[in-house]
Amino acid sequence: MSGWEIFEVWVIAFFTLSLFSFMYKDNPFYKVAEHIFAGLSAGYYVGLIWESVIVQQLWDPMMGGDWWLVFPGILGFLMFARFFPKVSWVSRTPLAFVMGVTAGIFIISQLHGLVLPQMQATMGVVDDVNGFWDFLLATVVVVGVISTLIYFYFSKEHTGALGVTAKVGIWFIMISFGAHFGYTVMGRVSLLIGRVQFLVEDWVGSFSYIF
Amino acid sequence: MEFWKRIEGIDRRWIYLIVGIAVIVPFLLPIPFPISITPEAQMLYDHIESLPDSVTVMLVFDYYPSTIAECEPMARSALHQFWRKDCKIITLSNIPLGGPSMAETVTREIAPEYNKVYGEDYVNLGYKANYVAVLSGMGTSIRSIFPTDNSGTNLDDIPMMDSVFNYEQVSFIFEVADNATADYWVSIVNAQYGVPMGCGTTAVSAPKYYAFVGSGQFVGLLGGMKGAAEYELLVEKPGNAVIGMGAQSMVHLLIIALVILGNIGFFMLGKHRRRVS
Amino acid sequence: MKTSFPVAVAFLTGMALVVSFFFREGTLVGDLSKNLKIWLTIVGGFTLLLGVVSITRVNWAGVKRQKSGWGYKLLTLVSIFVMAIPSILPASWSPLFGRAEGSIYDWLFTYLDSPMMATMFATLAFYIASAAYRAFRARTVESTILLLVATIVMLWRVPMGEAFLNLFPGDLPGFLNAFVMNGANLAVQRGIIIGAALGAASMSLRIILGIERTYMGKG
Amino acid sequence: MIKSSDMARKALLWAIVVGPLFLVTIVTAQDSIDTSIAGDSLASAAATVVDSLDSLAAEMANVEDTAPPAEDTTEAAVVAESSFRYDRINAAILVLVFSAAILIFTRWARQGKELFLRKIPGLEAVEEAVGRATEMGRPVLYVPGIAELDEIETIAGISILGRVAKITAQYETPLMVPVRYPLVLAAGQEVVEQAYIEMGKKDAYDKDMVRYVAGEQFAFTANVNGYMMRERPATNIYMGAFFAESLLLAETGNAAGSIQIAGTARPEQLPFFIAACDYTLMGEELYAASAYLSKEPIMLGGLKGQDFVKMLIVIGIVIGVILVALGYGDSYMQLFQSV
Repeated sequence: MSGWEIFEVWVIAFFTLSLFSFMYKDNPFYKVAEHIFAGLSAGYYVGLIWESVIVQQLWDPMMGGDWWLVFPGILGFLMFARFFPKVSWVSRTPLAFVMGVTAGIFIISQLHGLVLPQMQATMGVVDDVNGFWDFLLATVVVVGVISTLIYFYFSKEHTGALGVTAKVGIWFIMISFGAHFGYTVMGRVSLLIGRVQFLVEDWVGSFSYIF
Repeated sequence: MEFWKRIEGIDRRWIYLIVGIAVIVPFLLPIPFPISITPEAQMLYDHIESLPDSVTVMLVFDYYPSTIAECEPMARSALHQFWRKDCKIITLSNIPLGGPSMAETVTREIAPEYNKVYGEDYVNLGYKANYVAVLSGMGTSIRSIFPTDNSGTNLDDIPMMDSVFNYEQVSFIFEVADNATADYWVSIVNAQYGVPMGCGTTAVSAPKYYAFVGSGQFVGLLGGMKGAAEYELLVEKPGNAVIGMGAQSMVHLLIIALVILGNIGFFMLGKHRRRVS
Repeated sequence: MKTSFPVAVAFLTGMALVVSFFFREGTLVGDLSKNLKIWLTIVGGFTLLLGVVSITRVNWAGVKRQKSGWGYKLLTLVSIFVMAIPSILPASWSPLFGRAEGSIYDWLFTYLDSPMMATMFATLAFYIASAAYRAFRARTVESTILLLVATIVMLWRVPMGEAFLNLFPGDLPGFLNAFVMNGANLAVQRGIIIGAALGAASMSLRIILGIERTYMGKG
Repeated sequence: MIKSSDMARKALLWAIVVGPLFLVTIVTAQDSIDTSIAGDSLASAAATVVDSLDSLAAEMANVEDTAPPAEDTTEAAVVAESSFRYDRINAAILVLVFSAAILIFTRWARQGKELFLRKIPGLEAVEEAVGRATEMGRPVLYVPGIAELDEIETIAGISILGRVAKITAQYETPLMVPVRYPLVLAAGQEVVEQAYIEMGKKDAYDKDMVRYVAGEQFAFTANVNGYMMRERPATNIYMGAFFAESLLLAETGNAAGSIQIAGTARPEQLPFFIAACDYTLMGEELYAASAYLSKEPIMLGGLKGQDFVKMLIVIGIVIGVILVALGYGDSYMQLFQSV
């Protein structure tokens, strides 16, 4: 390990431990890390957008003859009108453009890309039923989908048959959330393992070079 | 009673300390355990195996550096499997923070093992803002969205891209994601362009994506570090995910113990009779 | 003018995309969406920059007025500039500029930014343990179901726990995979996906038609 | 007068329901006559109801191709027909039915028709919790999620914020709204200012109530957590899109002794909010909440329209399951094929 590499490992270790220290109590180390963290991530966007959007997608093609890209460029600039109270309303136009295009993509992608196939797949489970267990599974899926949809039905009070279905729905939902919780625990622990792997192997490992 | 009251009111920092110990100990005293393969991981592996050799595939790095522990082993294993089959790999990312550079690091590290050359066997397109536009735009033309690769080389100057224009030339997409971008790969790319897809995701998102495996929109699924460990075993390249399983076991058991302890206290103190709304 | 023009823009662009979905590529209408999507990446890029300007202004105001803790705010400002300025200078001037490997930008990202992100995620493991102990109580039928399933899934997803589950008669892990993950969980996710898709589509529709204007501040 | 227009509404609704069902019947019936077309029944369905579809296609083509009429109209029509994607007609129908339902209900709501929404448990808690903050003389922390403004949950979060700001304005309780995106900042500021003006408390409004904190997820979280431990707000409200930071926020808030109310549509985060918060709105309840609290016709109408389509989907699934179980479902399932 070179001196520089040891320095790098210690930088990472310093910020890792500073952030962990918050669990004991708020302290100046944590505050330093927190504020540097906020600044760096803001600065990150500048470099990223500069190169991948402004240079590659706007400037270069425009120089290459796609002059009409000047329009989205101007639209983008108008966003900054936000910061000048008198003309801040101007920024609504680029915003509306972003919202309009996104909304257009969304309507289609949600209804066509999600609703239709998920409906089809729900009916499909009944198709390949082969034996008792398949039948049971298909029942679970169909009842689960319908009762979940009913649980989120707001137009009627949940009483009578609707209430029973909604009750079944909330049980199903809790099973699913339980599974989610289990999986999430797994994920977070994995990330902790990643950090500990670093601290134990790299950081503690670097001690032998120094001491 | 007094005991349970004290247990109940314990400072949370003691719990943090116990967790810390539980995660460090297995690194010092490793305990090996057999890892079984879930059908979803097997399906993903089998589908990739069944692809014709040397087709073009996409490997998408849609995860932040913060979830490297879970996601990177998946991307690595996928590279091994793809390159053993001589596939041409397009990597890209919808993650502004770190996605492109992680793709760069991982591919460059594994490429020499299979004698793969940048530009001929793999290309890194990098990142563009607004994933919705990126995903659907590539359906018409990859070049309209990514005129150059990550380092600024024109796509027309990259030999591998000579015959690749849009999703029609892509045989398979492997999405490694730690966020909702995977939803849009399904609802836009798979639904509108019909490219078969597999997904590796964090344990947090995995339960949600079972719905997409069931509907055939994903050919298979890797969930979290366990999924990554399974895939590592399938491609016979055990790595960090397999190693981490020991600590994983310890902390899971600890948390289960805490849940049980907490609930015993809850009932001993008779709090369950006061229904909290 | 101040609102009706933006509303018209949202309407036209949104409608163009919806309609073009139903036309083949290569036709006038079919290709309209392609161009609009390129425009979107450009305009979208600018909105990200807005945030940077905003955070700079907020922190600068704090430093100027020397409000308590202004030293930390100064730290934020310095971090922004140290990260941003070298990244937009041409790499041909110095290998430290630009965004390639070896640049200041890349170094700060690799050795400060990403470890900090990973650490924040990792602290969640501690918080989960504490939440599991204090908050996960079998208060009602619903929370009991949640608890039981969570515990069993946690056991199942690690080799040690799986070995334990296999001690019981019947194929418990197989059952979990088939009926919990691919059964109940899949069904609920499907229900939620459909419901949420309707919600998102409805909001999108109202944005296109100019009924929903929260995004312009008209709440 | 009112009665006859009511009838017209009912008729329109029925047309929406019966239309697609009619199509389904035709397809299924035709399939039983000629089994060879089963695989391609969608195209044949389109052929069967060719009149209606053609007019629809022409209509859709006309919406965009406003230029051609001056030229040769027949040629324009031919181009429009061949370039229209008939294979996506099912999506077109879904989009039309959906849009119609939302619009009709919104219209009814605007006309002042009484639209019923069931009570959402825990929603009253919002008002109570803000009241508690006032009593304690401590601030209310409101986080409208960490997603951009183009996320529907964020919009719901912002519109609930408008409601909460009215209450804090009324009692002059300090309000803190940290945001992660500049567009959310702009929208949030306008909504809060509007609320303070409406309550006649313009002087109490401070632009810094809504503030941009950081663009990165965890930098944002670290900052908000720091705020919670230092200022100890009495009430924390989280409404919008949340990701991994959900538990970080909720646990820290819990440690700071705040009352917490959360709402998000992200299923993967809900277990944590349920565990660590006092009240949680799940999934679509978040959207319903913003409609419920605001009582605005556009929100109510949208929600009712969604509910209506949701019922159609349930019915559609039930019919499908029955048909498939009886072995007649192939062509029905084809109706839902997305290409």
